[in-house]
Amino acid sequence: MSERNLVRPYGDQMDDGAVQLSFTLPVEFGPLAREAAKKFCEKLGFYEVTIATMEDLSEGYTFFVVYGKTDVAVDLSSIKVIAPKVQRLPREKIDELVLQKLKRPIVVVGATIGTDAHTIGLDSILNMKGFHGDYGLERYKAFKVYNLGAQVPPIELVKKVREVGADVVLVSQVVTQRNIHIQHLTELMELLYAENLRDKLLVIVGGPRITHELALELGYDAGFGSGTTPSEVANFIVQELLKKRGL
Amino acid sequence: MSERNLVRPYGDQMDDGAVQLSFTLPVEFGPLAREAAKKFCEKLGFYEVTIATMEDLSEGYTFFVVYGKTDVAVDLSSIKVIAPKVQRLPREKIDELVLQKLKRPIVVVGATIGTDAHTIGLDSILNMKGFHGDYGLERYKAFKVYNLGAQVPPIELVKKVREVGADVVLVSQVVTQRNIHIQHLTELMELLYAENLRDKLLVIVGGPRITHELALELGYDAGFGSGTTPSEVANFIVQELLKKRGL
Amino acid sequence: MGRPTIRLDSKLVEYARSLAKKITDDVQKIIDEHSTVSTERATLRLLGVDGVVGEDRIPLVNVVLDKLKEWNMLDQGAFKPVVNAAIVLDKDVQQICEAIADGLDLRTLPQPKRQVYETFSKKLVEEALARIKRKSEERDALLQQLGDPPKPYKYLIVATGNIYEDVVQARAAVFQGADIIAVIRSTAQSLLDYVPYGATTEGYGGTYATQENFRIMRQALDEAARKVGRYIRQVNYASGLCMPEIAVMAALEGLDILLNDAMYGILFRDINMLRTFTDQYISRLICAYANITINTGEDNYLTTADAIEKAHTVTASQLINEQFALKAGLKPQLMGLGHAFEINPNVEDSLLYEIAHAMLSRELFPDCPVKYMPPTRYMTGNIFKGYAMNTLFNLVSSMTGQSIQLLGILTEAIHTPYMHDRYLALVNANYVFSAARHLGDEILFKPDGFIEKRANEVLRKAVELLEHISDVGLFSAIEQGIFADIKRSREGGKGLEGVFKKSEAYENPIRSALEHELGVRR
Amino acid sequence: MGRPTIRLDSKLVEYARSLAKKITDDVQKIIDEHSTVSTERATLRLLGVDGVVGEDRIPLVNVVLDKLKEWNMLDQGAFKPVVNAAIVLDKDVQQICEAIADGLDLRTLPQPKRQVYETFSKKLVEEALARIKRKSEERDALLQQLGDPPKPYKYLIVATGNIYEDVVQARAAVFQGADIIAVIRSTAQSLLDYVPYGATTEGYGGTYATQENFRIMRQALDEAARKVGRYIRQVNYASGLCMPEIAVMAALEGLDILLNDAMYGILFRDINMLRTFTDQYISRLICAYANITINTGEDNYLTTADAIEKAHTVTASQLINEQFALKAGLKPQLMGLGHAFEINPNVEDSLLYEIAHAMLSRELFPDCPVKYMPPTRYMTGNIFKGYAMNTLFNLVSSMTGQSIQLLGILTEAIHTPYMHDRYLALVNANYVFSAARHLGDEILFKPDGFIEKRANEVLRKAVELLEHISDVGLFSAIEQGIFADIKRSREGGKGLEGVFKKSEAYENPIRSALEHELGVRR
Ligand code: B12
Ligand code: B12
Ligand SMILES: Cc1ncc(COP(=O)(O)O)c(C=O)c1O
Ligand SMILES: Cc1ncc(COP(=O)(O)O)c(C=O)c1O
Repeated sequence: MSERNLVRPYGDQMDDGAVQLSFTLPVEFGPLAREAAKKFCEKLGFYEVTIATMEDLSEGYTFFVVYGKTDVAVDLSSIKVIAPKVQRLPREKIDELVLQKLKRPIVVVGATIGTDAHTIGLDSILNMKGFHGDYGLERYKAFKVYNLGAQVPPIELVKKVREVGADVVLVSQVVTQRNIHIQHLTELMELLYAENLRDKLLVIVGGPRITHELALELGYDAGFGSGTTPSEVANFIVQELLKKRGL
Repeated sequence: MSERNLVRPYGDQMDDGAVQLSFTLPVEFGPLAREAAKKFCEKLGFYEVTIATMEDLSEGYTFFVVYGKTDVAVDLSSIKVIAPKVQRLPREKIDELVLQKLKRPIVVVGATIGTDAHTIGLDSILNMKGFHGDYGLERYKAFKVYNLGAQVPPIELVKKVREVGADVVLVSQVVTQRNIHIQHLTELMELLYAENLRDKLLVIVGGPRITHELALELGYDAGFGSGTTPSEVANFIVQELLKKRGL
Repeated sequence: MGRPTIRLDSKLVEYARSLAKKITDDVQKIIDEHSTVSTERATLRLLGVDGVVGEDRIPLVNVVLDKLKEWNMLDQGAFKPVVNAAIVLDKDVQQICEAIADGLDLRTLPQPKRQVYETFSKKLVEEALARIKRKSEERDALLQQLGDPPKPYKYLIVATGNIYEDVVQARAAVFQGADIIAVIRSTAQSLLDYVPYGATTEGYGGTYATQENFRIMRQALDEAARKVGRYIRQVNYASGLCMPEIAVMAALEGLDILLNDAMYGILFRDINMLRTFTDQYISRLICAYANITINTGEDNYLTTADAIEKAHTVTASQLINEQFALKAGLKPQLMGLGHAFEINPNVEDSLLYEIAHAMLSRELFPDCPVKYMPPTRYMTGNIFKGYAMNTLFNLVSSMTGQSIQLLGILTEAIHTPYMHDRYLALVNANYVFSAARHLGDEILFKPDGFIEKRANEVLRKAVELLEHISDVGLFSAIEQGIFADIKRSREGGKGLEGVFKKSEAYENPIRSALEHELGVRR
Repeated sequence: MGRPTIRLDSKLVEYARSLAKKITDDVQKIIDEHSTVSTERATLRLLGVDGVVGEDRIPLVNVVLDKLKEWNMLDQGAFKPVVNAAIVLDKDVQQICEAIADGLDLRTLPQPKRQVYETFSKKLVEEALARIKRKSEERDALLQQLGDPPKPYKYLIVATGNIYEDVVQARAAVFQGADIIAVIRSTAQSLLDYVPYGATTEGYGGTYATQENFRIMRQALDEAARKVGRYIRQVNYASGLCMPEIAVMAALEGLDILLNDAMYGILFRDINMLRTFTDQYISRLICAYANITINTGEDNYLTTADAIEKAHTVTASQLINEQFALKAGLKPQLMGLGHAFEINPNVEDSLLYEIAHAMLSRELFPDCPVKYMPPTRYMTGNIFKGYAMNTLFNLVSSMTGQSIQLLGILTEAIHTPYMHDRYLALVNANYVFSAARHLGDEILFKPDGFIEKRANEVLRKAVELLEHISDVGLFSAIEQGIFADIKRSREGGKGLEGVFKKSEAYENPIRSALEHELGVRR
């Protein structure tokens, strides 16, 4: 498989391009809806479109499960994986490195900002306990952690950053409906610039729907998504911060 | 809703274009696979692509569940529903009509052809019992039914057609893997032409993955898909046959 | 439909209840000494005060409360000064409040005769209660007329942020088989110390709870209910800074169920405990009188704490919530205590644990319409796996005879439900509830088997916890992080500034009347 | 893991078995009078004959059989003439067969001495049996070494049509948790009166069963098994016109399970009954000797007949198949009788019926590795609904202690499984089997409740049916359409021309040796 560059979805034969879709159309259940669904899939580039089921959601909506095939292929050689680059050092090594080079623990301030009340994700990065058997930042000698919890207004976070002389800001965003996270994250970043704090800091965002790509777009130093382990974050922080501080 | 012409998939806001996809890529589980999946969906025209899950199928394959949004829309006014046109007459009416106009029952020969062994679909159109409380053709005075059953070679079917002087041929095709049904259906149609029988006959195909469109493409008079009821078929036969016979 | 039974140690059950009673007795003493801005605003709302003021659309009741505070008149409650003014100025209460917004200063007014005040208040209170009673009787009549669907009721949420979009989604859900529709609130609302006004179309992760939104949804649901020929219940959320007011609005608009739990606000919204326990009391009085079922939030504990390890915290909290509810005159029939199917699906025999926990809730609270929450925490982006988990969740519910089933949504880990996500939830529940209709009648759990043992073990641990709480007091227990692994301090949290100690002069005839009517006057 | 029990009327069970025995005794008499071309070809294959002839790649054994028929030598069986020739021409059996293909005419050959023939045959037979025994011991050793996965075994099919693609899919399935891999045959193969040869890459709805394909898959599975550290079973399909030959190939290549059921061939493939019952007997002798589990096809009845109304036909057929299996020396441990979860999901309490039927199979055949088929007939294009049905199916299996679980595929109504369809089936089964691991130990079914009553009712109806069949004979019963609502006539169906009455001179020392070894010599 590994030498193949052009890849297509696979059902049961290489390059059959088989894909399953499901969606609702705002069309009354009936033959017209079926055709509309088929046409829609064809416009997406599918052929041999099978409407596996079509069900009446009432109120003029119809639900479809569709199987189709496509010739759309992705060239693997053209793909650049955008992800925070991290070398994986063990905790003891990190602790040693920081105390030796920085001569003091890295000061980390964490918060779930805006109206978001989901703390579990951030907690599992910060708390002693950590995530999936991987210890959180509080367990490292290398970090001094301030966890502000949930629903923290960006302005409060900025205050704390100043107060404790933070090196790193960790924000979590879990609710993404109507892109509210973008709003929150933009607000924070603008404040940090306005307060002239941005440059000194590593500013990192995480959450199940956060990607590194999005984080960079919003001016953050890194983004961590679903399933992130604390040690990944610890490694990233240490390596980037020492670089940033020229150490 | 009914005045809208341009429709897009609907998640929770009109025109949000939300669609769920799932597929497998022949790419080793890992960051590259994730990017490849994302790129693939983007090439299909999706944005805000969320890789909801990505799971290792082993052996160099990765499975994805994805949600994305699309601007692709379908213009309802441009859609022609291709379906057999049928007026819905009750059984008694059909019986009356046929005996009055044709003066004899319509002779129907049915079979599942080729290697296909699925008889239930055809049986539910032909047998007394019928389908979902709708009686089968055998229950009508208007039809004389010969049900040849499954795995009938097209040549055998043609023989029977001649032998009983059939008016209508009903074939069923359920297995569609590697398009074997197309092969079977083409073979039958070619035979019917070769034997000079095509013109006199109504030739109808049915099966869960059969569409009227496909049937017409293959030179059949009609195609009936999933959930067809016997009375739909009865009505179609009678109305078309009387037309064909100029009655 | 029957359900299997298990034997609980009945002495222990009794003891547990006595502990919970003691714990809540202690808290109730503190509650009785306090009132809150929202309690007072709720009182005004019950007197018919409505509307907003100015460009900022600040609710009139908030404006009045702010004034009373400014005038240092709050510690006697809002009822007396406002009603007094109405008497001496010969206006109705609404007009007085509007006048306050326009500048009327109550400090300058004379006092009416006590006798006149009392007669007048009595009338006002009677009118207020009658309004609630009327609405509740109306609902009852419709329920009788349309008929109650079989249990477990299928409960679905809508959460588009736009009430009109919500209506479409809700109606569709009803036609697809939903029995209960809840409109989730916008993410920030529970922290607002006022209730937004009017029909709203812009919320995040939910739609604002406003009286007008309640009305719009009620009308839509009743219409749909008539079409499908079964009564449809409407739910909204009271927990938060405005518990009492939302209870009033719900009573006035004929809602059937309110999420109503101070513990939820404290733990998950960081609301001050004194504030919200005080709010909870009056809001539950209103629910009890309005025949509104409350739903408590113990299920949420298991989103942050482990569902096996901390199962007993759910039980302990249910027992406490039961006592709080009794104190507010709620009958068991109106106590929708919370629990949840939240065990890690990778745990071997997780289904046996879930059954044991579900059975424990049933045996402890046989007459309560317990609210059973679906798996959320361990749902992943694998919507298929999630759908299988929801299938077993539905099965356990049916098998153990649960009452209110929040249907699990296959996209729980991804987004707030799309229209077809909800549809698929109903397809699942409709299938399982029908296929397993009489399963509960036909199976027994092995006596002294895993399920019975586990249920008793959880009960035992709950009792130990209750003993501890009863020793240190509920407030301290919460400070210790006993519930949901979350610690909250007595002095911390939102809304403490809205609590005040009642003075000698404090009066709230509506509260008194409710207590009297409900037979809980202390 | 235990399972709950139900009480069956034990007198009735005994009576049912005696009826089934009588029915099969009658058929066995007819079987014993006949042989078939495939039986004879199988005999030659056991003697080591292999390979194909000419452009058309006709199997050598077919060429030989055709010749014997042409020479009117068939009624004595293939063994004697071919072995005689080997003796007199001093060649091995393979060489003789090749020579026949090249034109050697056996009619012109002299006969060896009887004594010589007997010694020589004895050696050949011993060698043939030893080959099988060796293979089977090899499998046993690997099973011991790698360990047997817990039951229910997770059984998955691959069906790409291309053996090399099948290998990829099968290995992936193993790494995802499959315990058993079946390669579905191409749709037309069971009607072929020969077995295709070599590795094949073009099948429809499945991949041809060839000895080389067996070997390729066996090797791949063993390799994967070693990696995952658990024994992986390989399955193929014998039912059809070549039952005995496929049994030989399976024995030689070390397969673990064979679908092997004359009734399936008759009803669903329209194969002549005399032909296939005769074929079934010898093929089962081979399975018994090779330690291959057979799987019967009663589950299929419920795809055409109603699963509630006709449940008793499954039971009756299982009892008949059990007796046929005993006659061929199969121990209960090798009898994978079929049943299925095929009740219309819209039927209220369908789950209770399914449990009752599953329990009946378990109680009647406690030592048999019953094969439990997933919902297929009522699966629709709603893959989510189907996934929920498969969840309950897995639950019933786990709860009632089934052995071989054919995993339900969510796309059953759409296409042969895609790679991730199979993966999702495993996700479902892995979840349910773990979550409900000890459920069967912890529940009881209400004595005299629905489940017990229903199981006894089905048993009673099965007995009535067996009485009728025993009266009219199995052949007539099939003619009456008693199974699967399908009628087949005694003279109809495919393959009758391949049956012949054995003459006085007929000999088949291999069959005799198998019967002797298995202790079923009559
Ligand atoms: C638990 C939970 C809650 C709890 C939160 C308790 C708490 N103290 O956190 C309660 C019950 C209070 C709650 C409330 C609500 N919730 Co909620 N909730 C969840 C739930 C079930 C699990 C989230 C979770 O804890 N996951 C486990 C953690 C460990 O994973 P994680 O957050 O992804 O974190 C990992 C990574 O993302 C990363 N990470 C996360 N943050 C950070 C930060 C940094 C710096 C780094 C480096 C990494 C990182 O590392 C973590 C470890 O790997 C999800 C559904 C689900 N199964 O995902 C819904 C969900 C998140 N909730 C949702 C919503 C809408 C709400 C509500 C608004 C209404 C409702 N539907 O209940 C309310 C109000 C909340 C608010 N204002 O924010 C939606 C969000 C939809 C969306 N995409 O916008 C979800 C998806 C449910 C749904 N489908 O509707 N919720
Ligand atoms: C029952 C069944 C069988 C039975 C058939 C018994 C019999 N006598 O028919 C048995 C067990 C023998 C069988 C065997 C096989 N089957 Co099969 N089987 C099914 C099953 C479960 C149900 C089909 C059915 O009866 N549906 C009910 C009927 C009423 O619906 P219907 O066929 O759609 O018919 C309706 C309409 O389509 C229409 N219609 C149909 N025919 C006609 C004809 C006319 C003229 C008209 C007007 C209308 C009409 O009207 C009917 C009423 O509305 C399906 C899966 C599923 N749930 O769909 C697989 C399925 C069809 N089988 C399949 C396969 C591959 C096979 C096998 C090759 C291997 C296997 N996987 O088991 C074998 C060999 C069969 C062969 N050579 O053809 C595949 C086909 C895949 C594909 N798309 O190519 C399916 C989809 C299963 C799967 N996912 O693998 N099968
Ligand atoms: C008891 C209770 N109240 C309220 C809520 C919702 O509150 P909010 O609107 O603050 O999200 C929940 C949600 O789970 C709850 O369980
Ligand atoms: C007993 C039995 N044999 C064989 C088969 C498969 O046969 P074929 O290859 O003819 O489809 C089945 C399929 O269901 C079966 O149940």
